[in-house]
Amino acid sequence: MTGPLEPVTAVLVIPALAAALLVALPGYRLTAALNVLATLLTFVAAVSLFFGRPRPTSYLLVDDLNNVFIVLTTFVGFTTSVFSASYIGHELEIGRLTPRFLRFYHAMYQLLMFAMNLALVANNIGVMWVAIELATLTTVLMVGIYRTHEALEAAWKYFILGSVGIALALFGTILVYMAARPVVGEGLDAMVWTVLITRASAFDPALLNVAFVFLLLGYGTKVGLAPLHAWLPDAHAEGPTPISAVLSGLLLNVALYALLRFKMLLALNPAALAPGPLMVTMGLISLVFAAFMLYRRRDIKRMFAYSSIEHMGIITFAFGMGGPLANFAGLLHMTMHSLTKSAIFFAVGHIAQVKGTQRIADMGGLTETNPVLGWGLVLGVVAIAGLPPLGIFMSEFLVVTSTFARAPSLAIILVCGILIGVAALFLRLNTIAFGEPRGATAKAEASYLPMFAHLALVFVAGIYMPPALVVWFQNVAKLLG
Amino acid sequence: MRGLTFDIAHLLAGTLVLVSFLELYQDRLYALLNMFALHALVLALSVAWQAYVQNAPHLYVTAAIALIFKAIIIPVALHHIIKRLGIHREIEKVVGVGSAMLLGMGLVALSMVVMLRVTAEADPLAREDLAFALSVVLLGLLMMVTRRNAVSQIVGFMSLENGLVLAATGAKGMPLVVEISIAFSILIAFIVIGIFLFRIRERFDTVDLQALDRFRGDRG
Amino acid sequence: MFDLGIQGAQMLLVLLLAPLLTGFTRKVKARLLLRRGPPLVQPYRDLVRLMRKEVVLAENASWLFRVIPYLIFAATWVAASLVPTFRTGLLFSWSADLIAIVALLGSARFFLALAGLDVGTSFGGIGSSREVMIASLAEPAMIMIIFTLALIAGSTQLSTMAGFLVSSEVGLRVSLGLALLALIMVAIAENARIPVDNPATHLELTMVHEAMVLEYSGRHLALIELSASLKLLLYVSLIACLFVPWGLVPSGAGLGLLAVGLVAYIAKLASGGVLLALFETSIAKMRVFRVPEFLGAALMLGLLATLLLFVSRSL
Amino acid sequence: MVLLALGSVAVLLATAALGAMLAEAVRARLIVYGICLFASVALLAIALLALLDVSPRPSVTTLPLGIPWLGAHFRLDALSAFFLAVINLGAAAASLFALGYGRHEHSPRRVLPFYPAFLAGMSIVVLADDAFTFLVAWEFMSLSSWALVMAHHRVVDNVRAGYVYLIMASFGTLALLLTFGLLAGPDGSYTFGEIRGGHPSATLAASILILALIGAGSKAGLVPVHVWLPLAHPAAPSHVSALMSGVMTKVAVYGFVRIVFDLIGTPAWWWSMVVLALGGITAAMGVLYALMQHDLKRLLAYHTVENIGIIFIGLGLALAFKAYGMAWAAALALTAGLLHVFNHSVFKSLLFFGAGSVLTATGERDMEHLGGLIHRMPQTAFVFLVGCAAISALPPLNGFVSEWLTFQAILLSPQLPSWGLKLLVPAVGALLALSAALAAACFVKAFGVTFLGRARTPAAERACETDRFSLAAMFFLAALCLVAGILPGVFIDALAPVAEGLVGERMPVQGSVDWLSIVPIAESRSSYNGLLVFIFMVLSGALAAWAIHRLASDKLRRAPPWDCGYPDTSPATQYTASSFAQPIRRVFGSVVFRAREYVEMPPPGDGRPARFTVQLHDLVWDALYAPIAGGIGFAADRLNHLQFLTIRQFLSLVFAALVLLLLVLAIWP
Repeated sequence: MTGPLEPVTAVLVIPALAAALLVALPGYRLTAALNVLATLLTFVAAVSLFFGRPRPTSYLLVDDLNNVFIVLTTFVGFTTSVFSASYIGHELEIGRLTPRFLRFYHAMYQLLMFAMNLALVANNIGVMWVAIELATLTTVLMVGIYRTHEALEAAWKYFILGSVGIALALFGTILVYMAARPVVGEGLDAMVWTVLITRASAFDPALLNVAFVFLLLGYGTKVGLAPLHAWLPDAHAEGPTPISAVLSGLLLNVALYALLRFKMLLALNPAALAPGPLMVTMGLISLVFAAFMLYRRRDIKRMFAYSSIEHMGIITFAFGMGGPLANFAGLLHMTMHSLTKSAIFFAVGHIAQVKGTQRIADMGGLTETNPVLGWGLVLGVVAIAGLPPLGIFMSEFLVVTSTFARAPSLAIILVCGILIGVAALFLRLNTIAFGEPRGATAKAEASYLPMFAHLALVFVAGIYMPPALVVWFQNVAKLLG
Repeated sequence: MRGLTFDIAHLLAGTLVLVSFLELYQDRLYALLNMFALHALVLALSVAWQAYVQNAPHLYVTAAIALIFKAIIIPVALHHIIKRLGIHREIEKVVGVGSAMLLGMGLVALSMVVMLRVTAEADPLAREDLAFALSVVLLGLLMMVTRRNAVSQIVGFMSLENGLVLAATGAKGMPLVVEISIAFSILIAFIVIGIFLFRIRERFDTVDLQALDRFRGDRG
Repeated sequence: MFDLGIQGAQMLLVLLLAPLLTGFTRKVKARLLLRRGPPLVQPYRDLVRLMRKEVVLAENASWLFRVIPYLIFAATWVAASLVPTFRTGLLFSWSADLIAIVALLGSARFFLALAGLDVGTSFGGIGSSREVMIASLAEPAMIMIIFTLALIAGSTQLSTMAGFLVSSEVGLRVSLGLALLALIMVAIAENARIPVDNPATHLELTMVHEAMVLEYSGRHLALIELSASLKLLLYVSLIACLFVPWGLVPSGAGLGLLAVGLVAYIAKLASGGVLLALFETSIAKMRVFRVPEFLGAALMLGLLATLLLFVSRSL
Repeated sequence: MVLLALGSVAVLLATAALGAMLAEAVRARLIVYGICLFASVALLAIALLALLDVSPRPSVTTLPLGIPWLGAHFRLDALSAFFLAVINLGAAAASLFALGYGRHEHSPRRVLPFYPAFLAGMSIVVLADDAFTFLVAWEFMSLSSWALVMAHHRVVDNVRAGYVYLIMASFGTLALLLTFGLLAGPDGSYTFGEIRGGHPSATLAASILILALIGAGSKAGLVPVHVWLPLAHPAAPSHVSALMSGVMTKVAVYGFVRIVFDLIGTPAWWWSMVVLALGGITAAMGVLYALMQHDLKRLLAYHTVENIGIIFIGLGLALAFKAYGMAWAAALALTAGLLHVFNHSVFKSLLFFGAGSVLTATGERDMEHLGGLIHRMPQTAFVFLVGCAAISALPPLNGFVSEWLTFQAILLSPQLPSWGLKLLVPAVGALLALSAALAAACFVKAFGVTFLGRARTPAAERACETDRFSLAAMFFLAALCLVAGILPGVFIDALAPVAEGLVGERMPVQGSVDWLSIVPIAESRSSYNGLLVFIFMVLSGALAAWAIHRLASDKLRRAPPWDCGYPDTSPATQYTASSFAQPIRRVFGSVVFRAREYVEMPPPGDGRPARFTVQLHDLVWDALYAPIAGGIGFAADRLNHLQFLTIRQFLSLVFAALVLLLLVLAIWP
């Protein structure tokens, strides 16, 4: 039933094949085009999952929940590959990258896609763990691709912290298996998601608790929750911008997805501790912490990396609160954040290329010198700051209002955090986009299409959401409980 | 028979914890490496024992990996590196041996408390193993954060990972154990190569000597 | 029709009596200083002479400068003609209550201050800036006084208030006393009398009102002088009709009564003039920056009076 | 009805897109502002029809936008109709003005796209009938106006102004977000209809009031959350400043009225204490700030703060009366407040237009560099004078009417039983009177220093009259000031349905009163007839003029000024704005602003000039905002060390987190 033409397997097979191919092929134009093509095909396959969903096997599963993630991942992966084509071209010209590394880069890109898709469609918690580890390793390699001291060091930091995270996550996974074994019986079934979810109520609560603690810390490291976030800013700042976009836009989501799965597991077991409060706490900590960290940033990419931490905090908070409204808001916020943040990184990438630096101090008056880039960035920041009529406002509206009625104090902390973050972002935006032009003013040869495509989607979502999508999201929200 | 298997497994797991403490106690790199070799050896034994008890032959592969890769290759490689970098001096610790030991005790106690809350009907063998595995993991982590020296931090990481393998093998009939242990061995190989490549003497965070403290994120 | 006549008569009466009051006050002051002083009709003579003279206009004076005297005169006259003098229930009294009357005077001052700035001389500036400073304290004080009276009489309508105060049920009240005191202080400040200002001086650094009108001459000056004395008259008759309302004829009274009312009114004016003169001769002019304290006291008195009423209302 | 309104709003939005496209085109200005003019006139007509409509039931509609399962609800009742009228009156005038003024705009593509969006945003706010739509429109309005403030972003101050503005705006929006969170309740019933249905508990309602005060107040410019206003309003192009000051603040007032009078339900008596106190303080502080300014547009902006204070005094009284069930008195107070809303929007727009004309004619906003403009720009000077007289509450113009009504409302307050109010209201009345008087002083200064006297700089020397469009807009508003002043009855009657809807009572019908005078309570109690006063003044003035010119001399001779015998030819000897304000600064400033004057007088024989410096402190900023900013900076610095840890230390963080969580598990019951 899982032939290579089956969409589920296609989502995995296409990137894998592309990776193999791209390692072999020389030539920048060709490989870039192939890269785009592969991601496009993957996206199409993912979309087709709407229509024909395969019955879950012991390894693969497609349900409402991960379908959201898959479509989002493949879409952003596609647009990012388009952006990366023009971006990497420029990198080649200025000689920051050599063709050899470029080949490697494209292969790794596809491998990352494969790993993330695998992690999403995996019906087996072990496979999921392996996939996430794979994704981490590929990104580690790509972060270090510039071979500068800073890049290598960032990659190294990412690698070490990531490995510890992986180890903790594995321990959690093992514990889940042990909790499941007495109920489900030995062997594969005790790791198959669809089986676990049906029997969760009978599991040993104490084991589940310990398991969740380890999973929260293990995958939380990938999500970038404070205080486990340390790798994130440097990895974003030092890697190639497309990778920063993918990291912020996708990898964090994938890790969060894993976390959500296990949260559902715990939620089904009445005797186990409620996962909500833990996630709420970590979410708030990340939000407030990141908001303050934004102020002293001098590197534009690192700043937006911290903003990603902030938003991951909000999303985790929303899912932690639970309930139909908050869960819906969390999903919406995650989608919007992926689109917006990657759009911002597209803009930032070109800006950094125009200015020849990532130091905020060396940028200024972009709306004068490069109006399209400048206004694109302004729009992006307005969106990420949660100002209407863009999509993030809706999710923040739902989060705050639904929370304030239930836990006022939390809502007030949340609001303060958001406000502090907004203040910091605009403080920097003012110097980057407005005022007297500063720094080099080259013409950017860039493809603005991906950026504006994302922003347009965010804009539309903020005003009008197609009912089908809404119903779908609401189902997922119910699923998450 | 049942009692015996339980006792042996328990003994081996306990030994593993003990060896972790010994590692924590060492303050010379060579001695530390030897201790780690012992650690890996004990792990291999206990895995083999589990393989025998659960008569799951694939676990022997894991045992073999533990024996060959961790107990022999890695220590040798690290010896090599230490010679190369000429750092067979004292290990600079963050906290003294005594306090490290106390912390370790606390951690073991903690893992016991946490694990013994597990309801009794889960079979005792696995439960004890789990408790020990958890303590080994925690001790490994403790080692990573209390040592300033790259090599000893790796050793810490590896013993953490030994704890994982212990747990995985203790979980009866758990699939993918072999794959996981292989994956981890690759991971460790990466780290070791990385250290060798970047000539990290003192800490993880600097890529070479003159880069020490130069770049740390967002300065300047 | 009769009411209309009365209203017209009142308008003419105030216009005619105003200079006389000014002259009378000067005369009494002179007498108190053992001088003979100018004849009573002197103000009329001055006005006529000024009217006849040609206007000498500063080169850079604007059109506004030439319009302002008429504005001031109009505002003051309208205000004055709405204050009951010898008979309550004037025909048009309902077209502007006490607040509106004060506001009318306020607009007169507004334009006068602008006139002071128009030519762009330093003295004009001094005058206007001090004038607005004084006004910014005098007007709130006045409003507070109005509050007091309005709360007692239950109306801001002058005729009604006078009608109420003449009736016996008022009795003696602390607030009334405070209000009277405050009103007198405000009146002194508003009419640029000693100790706030000296209408007779041209000593540069002490003058306020005179400094503003320094550039005026001829008919313009005449109008302004006339409005000034109208204002004085207005305040005296205001105090008269609110605090010594006896002899004030209610509406619909016969001619005989009207005559009595008229006599009573003139008597009140005269006594007001005498008191004013006495006060001015017996006190020295204060420094400009003591004025705020003087008026601040008035404001406080007014506020106190109002508060007392608010509180007593609930007892 | 409401659909028509939404249609014209849609036209505005389309115009925004249009403006973005052809911003660089030559005729773009005429097209964009022309369409805006027509659209806002249409909206004005719709609003007036809805306001005068006899049938009480409002027209509603729902669009499938916004929150999916909720949709976007829109409603056009009396209240929103009134504010829609106010908004679009200002919008129409501004568009007309901009037709001419826009010519001087050097970066049209930073103005043309956002201007129509701004107009649309404001109109949607008053039409919205559910929390989400309301907030979206509210923030959209802030956002577009922020973009307009940033239009001239090369000026450093403007960037700062825009920053402070945006932060305060998001602050206010988040406060409103919490407000609606409380109103909607946990199950998220966001439509105003549902909210009206639910009755929040006393404490809940109280916190709603406080949050609404913060949220709406920060947009309206209540002290102490007014700081953004005097920075942002002057920074924008003048027709936008007019809209922000004259209209956008009114939208904020609308938000407050909608929430507090309509949505919460019956108020508690002490609410009015809070509102009244804030209103009084705002009024007095605002005008004192204004007196200390010498930047014309900033002075006007601070005056907006003052007028907002006056409006809130009216609203506070209405709350008090409503709380004690004196509906007719509440109607009076509310009408006074709303009438002032209308009046202020008219003359503040007029004044900002005047300032804009001066700015374009001389390139100066600083009054110290102006003077004598009445000779070069007589028509502008005339309308500006009308505006000044109106805002100084001088009869027979409209400013006086609303303040008079407010005073009448205050005079009713002794009948309120509560002691707190008994003590507070007279004090507030005194503050109101004080601010009225100070406003007059302030505008003597504004007009006198700018338009009268002698030109202080060559720029002022060379000024010339502004264009016809601008003049048309300004004359229109000036005429409106007069009409609203002499025929207030018409406007009061128009407000009747609003008051009826909010406090369930209305002022007596003024149209029936003979001679068109207004009688708030009873003929015997108080009445005012602007028309008669106006006629009297005209007659008596004309009579005097005629008599004198006819009977006495009308000769006139030009001569150098007299000035006590020693006139100085240098215009520098004139009184400047700051010297004009010096006496008042000495009286009030020394306390309110800790104003200090330093005179440094060199000894005789020393060539150095003597200098005189004045130091003013904005206590609100020093006491409230500086500490917050400092605190955030401190925290940011402290936390920033976490960026520079070693990997081992990061690992220790992870380790600590792990141990902590395990401990939690260990002690978990």
